[in-house]
Amino acid sequence: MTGIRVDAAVRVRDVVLDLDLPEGSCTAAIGPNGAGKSTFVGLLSGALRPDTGTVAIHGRTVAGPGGFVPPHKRGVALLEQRSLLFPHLDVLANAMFGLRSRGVPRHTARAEALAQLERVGCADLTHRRPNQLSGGQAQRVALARALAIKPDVVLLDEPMAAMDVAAAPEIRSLLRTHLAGRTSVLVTHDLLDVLTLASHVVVLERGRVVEQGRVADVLPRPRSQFLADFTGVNLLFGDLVDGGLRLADGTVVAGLAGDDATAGPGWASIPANAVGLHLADPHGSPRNAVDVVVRAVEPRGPVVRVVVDLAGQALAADLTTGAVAELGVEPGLRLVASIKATAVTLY
Amino acid sequence: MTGIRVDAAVRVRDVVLDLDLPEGSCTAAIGPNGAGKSTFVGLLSGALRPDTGTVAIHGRTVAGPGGFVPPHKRGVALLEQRSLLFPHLDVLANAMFGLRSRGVPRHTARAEALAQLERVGCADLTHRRPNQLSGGQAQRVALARALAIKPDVVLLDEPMAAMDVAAAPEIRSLLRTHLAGRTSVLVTHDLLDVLTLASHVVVLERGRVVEQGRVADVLPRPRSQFLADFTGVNLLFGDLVDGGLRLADGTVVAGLAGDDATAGPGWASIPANAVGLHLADPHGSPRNAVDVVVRAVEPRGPVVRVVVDLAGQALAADLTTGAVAELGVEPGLRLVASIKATAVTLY
Amino acid sequence: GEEAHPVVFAAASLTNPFADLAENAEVNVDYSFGGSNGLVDQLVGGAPADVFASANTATMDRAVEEGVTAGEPVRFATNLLVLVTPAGNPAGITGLDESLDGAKLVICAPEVPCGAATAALAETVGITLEPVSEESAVTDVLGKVTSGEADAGLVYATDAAGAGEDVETLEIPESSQHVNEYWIVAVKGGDADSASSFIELVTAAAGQELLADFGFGPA
Amino acid sequence: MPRWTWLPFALGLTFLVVPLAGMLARVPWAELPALLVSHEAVEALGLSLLTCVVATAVSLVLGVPLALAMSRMTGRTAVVVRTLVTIPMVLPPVVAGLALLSTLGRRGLVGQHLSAWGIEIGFTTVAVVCAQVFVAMPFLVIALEGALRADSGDYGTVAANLGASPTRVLWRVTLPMSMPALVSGAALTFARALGEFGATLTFAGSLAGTTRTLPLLVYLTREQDTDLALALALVLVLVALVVVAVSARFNRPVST
Amino acid sequence: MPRWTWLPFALGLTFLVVPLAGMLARVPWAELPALLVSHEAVEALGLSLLTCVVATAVSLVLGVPLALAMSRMTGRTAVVVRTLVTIPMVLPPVVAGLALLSTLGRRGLVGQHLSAWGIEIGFTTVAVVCAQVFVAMPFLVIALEGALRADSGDYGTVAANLGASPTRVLWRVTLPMSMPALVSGAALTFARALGEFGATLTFAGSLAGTTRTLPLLVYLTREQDTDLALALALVLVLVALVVVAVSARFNRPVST
Ligand SMILES: Nc1ncnc2c1ncn2[C@@H]1O[C@H](COP(=O)(O)OP(=O)(O)OP(=O)(O)O)[C@@H](O)[C@H]1O
Ligand SMILES: Nc1ncnc2c1ncn2[C@@H]1O[C@H](COP(=O)(O)OP(=O)(O)OP(=O)(O)O)[C@@H](O)[C@H]1O
Ligand code: MOO
Ligand SMILES: [Mg+2]
Ligand SMILES: [Mg+2]
Repeated sequence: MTGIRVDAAVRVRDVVLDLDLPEGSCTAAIGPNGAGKSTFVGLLSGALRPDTGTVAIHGRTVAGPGGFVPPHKRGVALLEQRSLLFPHLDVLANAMFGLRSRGVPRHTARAEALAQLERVGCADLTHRRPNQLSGGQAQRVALARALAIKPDVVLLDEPMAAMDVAAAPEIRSLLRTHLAGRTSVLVTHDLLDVLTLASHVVVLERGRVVEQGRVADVLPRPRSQFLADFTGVNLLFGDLVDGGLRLADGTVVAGLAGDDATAGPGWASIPANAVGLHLADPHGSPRNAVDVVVRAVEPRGPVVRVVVDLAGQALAADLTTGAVAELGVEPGLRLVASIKATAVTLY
Repeated sequence: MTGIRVDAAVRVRDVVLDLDLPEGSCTAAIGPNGAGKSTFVGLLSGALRPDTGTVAIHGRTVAGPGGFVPPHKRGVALLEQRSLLFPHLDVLANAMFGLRSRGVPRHTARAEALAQLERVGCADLTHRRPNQLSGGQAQRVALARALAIKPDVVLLDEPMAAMDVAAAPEIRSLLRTHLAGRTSVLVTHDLLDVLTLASHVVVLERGRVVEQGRVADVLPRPRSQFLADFTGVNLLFGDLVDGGLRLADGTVVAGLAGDDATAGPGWASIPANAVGLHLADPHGSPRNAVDVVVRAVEPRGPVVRVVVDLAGQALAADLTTGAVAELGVEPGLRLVASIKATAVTLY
Repeated sequence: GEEAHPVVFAAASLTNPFADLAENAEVNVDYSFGGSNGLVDQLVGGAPADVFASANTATMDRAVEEGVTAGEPVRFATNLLVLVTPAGNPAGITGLDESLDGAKLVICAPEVPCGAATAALAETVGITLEPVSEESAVTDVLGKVTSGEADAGLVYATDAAGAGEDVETLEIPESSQHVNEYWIVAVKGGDADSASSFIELVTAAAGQELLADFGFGPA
Repeated sequence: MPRWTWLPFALGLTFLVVPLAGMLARVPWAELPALLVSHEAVEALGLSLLTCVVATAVSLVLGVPLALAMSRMTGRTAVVVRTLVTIPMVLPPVVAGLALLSTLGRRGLVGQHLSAWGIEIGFTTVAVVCAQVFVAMPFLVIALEGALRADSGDYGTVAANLGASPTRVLWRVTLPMSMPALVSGAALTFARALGEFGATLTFAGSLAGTTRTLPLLVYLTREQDTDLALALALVLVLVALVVVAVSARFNRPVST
Repeated sequence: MPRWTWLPFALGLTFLVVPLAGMLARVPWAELPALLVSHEAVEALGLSLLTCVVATAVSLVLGVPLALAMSRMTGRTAVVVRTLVTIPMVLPPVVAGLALLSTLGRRGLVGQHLSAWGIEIGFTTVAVVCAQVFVAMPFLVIALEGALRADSGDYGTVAANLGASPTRVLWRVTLPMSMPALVSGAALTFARALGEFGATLTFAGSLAGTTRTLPLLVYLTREQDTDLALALALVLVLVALVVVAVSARFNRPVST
């Protein structure tokens, strides 16, 4: 594999990573705050040196016992949470900076930078200073600056955190164009980014890789609570038995087993909208009916999310406001949860 | 009304605001990048002085011809996009800062700050310096610092932009507890924030207020493209005629008129999933069938969003991948859009 | 009452003899040494002095003119210009003559007393001096010679004596025609008794002898 | 840092450091111990330390507010004030002394009024401190003002929003955050005051125990023996070494 | 800025400014025009300007890399280098001159070797520049180092990621972003060099047209006529005013 290979540790941050990303793929790096996502990006950009281990990009070892390739020789573009536009240069000069650094003649650089600014919707801001921009405007200019250099590898550390909803789809489609076929890493907290931009995903927790692979393989089968929350499904852990998952208290949740499900420790994923709550067992057809206790109630716009306790694990159900009022849901209430077995994936 | 009253202009930013927010309400301020949301917050916090006009908080004029109340005497807490933790103080000292500034004894301040840090999940970071925190951690500590002072008015300028999905719900519910009954302004780009936290909403565009009112009144009836995008519905503009909206080319889109719909210029809002696309008129029952041309195709996770042109206005339809392939959708293709009349709101 | 405790403002070139003078006589004297003209500035500015000793006539005249003196100034010593070279005389200087051609000569600037004397001396000898530097104080001339930076310098005999083995001294016969005069006077507003006792000390035989030991000529 | 910059770096450092070596080479080490315990030297060193500490303290009290106010100024006012503050740094010290004399001296602009009330500053230890403050305070002001200006004031805004009064913002945020500049500015001020000579000599005179600080003693000693003067100057260098080294230890930057 | 700080501000500013007024009060205005066009004054001023411009240029060439390297140093090395660099600022100028003499002088550590090759610096205009660089360069280094340290280096990282080599980062990012400190440091250096007197006198001597800069002329003039010397010093003050005022105009901070 000639994409990105990281097998390195940054001791002071307690981050130890072991990762392979295929060439030409866009990999989303997700995980809780402090998980090590920015650290991972720093190792690739050259801002951080690993204490031990190696980092290789497109077959070239850029950090390791053999030496350290400085950031400006890596062909890597970085866009961070903070836009970090050069305060002494105007917007156009910022966008031209990378091109000029690579020896592109002023005239060409100017034209390309202008085109790039146009594409992020900031063509009318060319002569402003960074301190005269709003947060979102600054971030768009920073994006234009990073993309203008047409880098081999693009690193994006939460680039859209401060962008407005109207702008985000444009920027997202711009990124899709630019990232196509280019090795890239996108740190994000937004599921939509993962689904629309990434082909691969890496899940980090407490400085370690907990899951990695193709989006299509990893996302539907979360093996960590973080990823389940991220994709908005319930995750139950237990023992896989024939056609179901046995929980700690012996309850078996019936579901559909994938090809790779083998007996032993396993998971069940259940979408929140596949869970119904009732005062008594509804005795409907192909469903699970299990006893639960309400833990918390959280309004979520059109629906209300009710989190219940199932054999010590959390299970979320999205109900309408009316249903919640009718049931008189409040923490501590005992209910029966019905779960469509066809909505339960076992693996 | 004794909440927040702003009738003021900041000339250099071309921002002219005229706003009334009721006391005890949480108001979401939304709008595109550069719309003036941070400027609005600055006027309330005291970071900016209006060139003309007045700003009043809870009946007290804090800026205007009569004088200017400095930030520290406003009883207003602010949390910004950047966490701006004091770099020379550790996490605990940062959280204690506001309390100590108000004369709370060290011991009490310490206990309250610790409790507040606990609530944002940062109790284990008390002795770290800000430069040893990840972006999200820093933001949580800043939130704890702002909330610790139990302010009269809370201003939040995109406080959750850099927080992870797992943390955001916690922080959101924490905010709900703290904002309950307290006048607050929340700048956000996230619909979920508006739905779960705000009772009122202000929509800004190009430095002006374009819509304001109760969330329940304003959100279902967007009168600006921004708000329609924000809530994820299609917005069509035309002339209200009996039971429908007549567009520029004479097409009439049938729908349900609200009580306040009167003949004349008006809008129709249509959820993207209420729009079907067909190669020819499907001749089904209670629906509109209109001729459209495909403008753009954008994959969005499980669905594909197809944007079509309807009499010069954009209309988005969410289709499954299979349907898109079957229709052979690509820009320029002529199709017939079917829209359930019951899903069209006229106003 | 209390023992006399004079405060004396004196030209820098008097530093060593005056220090010894007080020590020998076992009297307490507070000295402030500096450039003569600067001392007058200080007296005009209200410096709390009892006695002022100047290293030249012009400065003493100025002090009198400014009205900071009490009584008549007294001449108490003289000084002669000599030629000094660094130890070993590396440039082979023989006197105010052709041996100075091409050598690095340092003298006082004509604006200061020692420089005025130097100019007059050169005229008497009939030589045009081509110095590499015209310093504003004798100390600086001497410094350039002792450090070996200059090949020769014109300084006062007392300076040459003070420098000891760091320099070689060449006397110039004509310099006796251009003696530099030292004057001492009581300061207006100072303690008259202390002043007169110190002036007495300087002008008495023991004082004069001590000054002679340091290379000064007789008043 | 590009690699080629190490050449001028080495040249620059050499140029500044080698003269000290040259100086050390000339110091008469044998006579040094006796010299250092001599009454005169001890007295002058004591006076130097005392006056420099006081002068640094006065410079902090007056200079910090000056720097603060300057950092908030813009346009013409800023230029005028900055220029006025810098002038004492550029005056040859002797001229600075003359300026002080013509102001605070018995016949000076201000001095004549003080004199009428029986206050005479000239030729007292107070005059030494005045001279030192006059020439050294601008160092503090300029060093600090730069740092205060660089801090965009965002943190001050945050602190104010948290309820901190301007005074509290000053003590708890502005000053701690510019601590590196404050410490290095104070060290520079102390060091400049320690080396101050021309203005002191002119304005305060050179009276043992009252106004004869170590640099004045060095100057006086040079009249007799240059090498001995260098030995005394070495004491100055040592004191400066200690002050600067200590200040440098405090001078770790606060990263944001 | 708390309101009470205006009191020490006013006191501080007054203390620095009034002596200049006192000086102006003594200047013999009638004689001034004739004095200013006198051959001596014009020559000294020209020499001062020339040497100060050269000294500032040399200080920039050597001092900027020095400041850069220092700003990247940590721990002990940083303390040692910073301390060494500061010493020339604290030396009384006469001692600085002696140090230079014992190094670059004919018999000095380095000078004796130069002398063997026929190079003698003493009593030349080069010696004046050496003296000025020695005492003034540290001002540039210290002012700049503080600013470089305060910049966290994030922008340098960004520039490097955009493909800028360290040299380009230096010229296009690091230096422009610390332009305020660079300009004010250079102005300080120029001003300090302009006022430099003791080291020049001791090391370079005082010959009209070659080594007698304006401060040396002031000192010399004072031996005859103090008021005339003050008038000449006024010229120094005016030049300094112009330099500092011009630098202050460039010194608008770059806000981030
Ligand atoms: N400069 C630093 N020094 C020491 N520790 C640090 C530093 N920066 C981050 N850390 C720590 O390293 C760990 C990983 O941080 P990192 O910034 O990589 O997290 P992240 O996944 O990017 O988080 P976020 O989503 O909040 O940006 C965290 O525990 C953090 O506290
Ligand atoms: N310091 C400034 N000086 C001049 N103009 C400014 C300044 N800051 C912002 N602006 C301009 O004022 C307008 C409003 O900016 P503001 O920061 O209030 O926008 P915003 O709604 O908060 O945007 P965002 O969502 O990007 O944070 C914009 O046109 C912006 O370019
Ligand atoms: O006043 Mo002096 O002793 O001629 O230098
Ligand atoms: Mg991060
Ligand atoms: Mg904003």
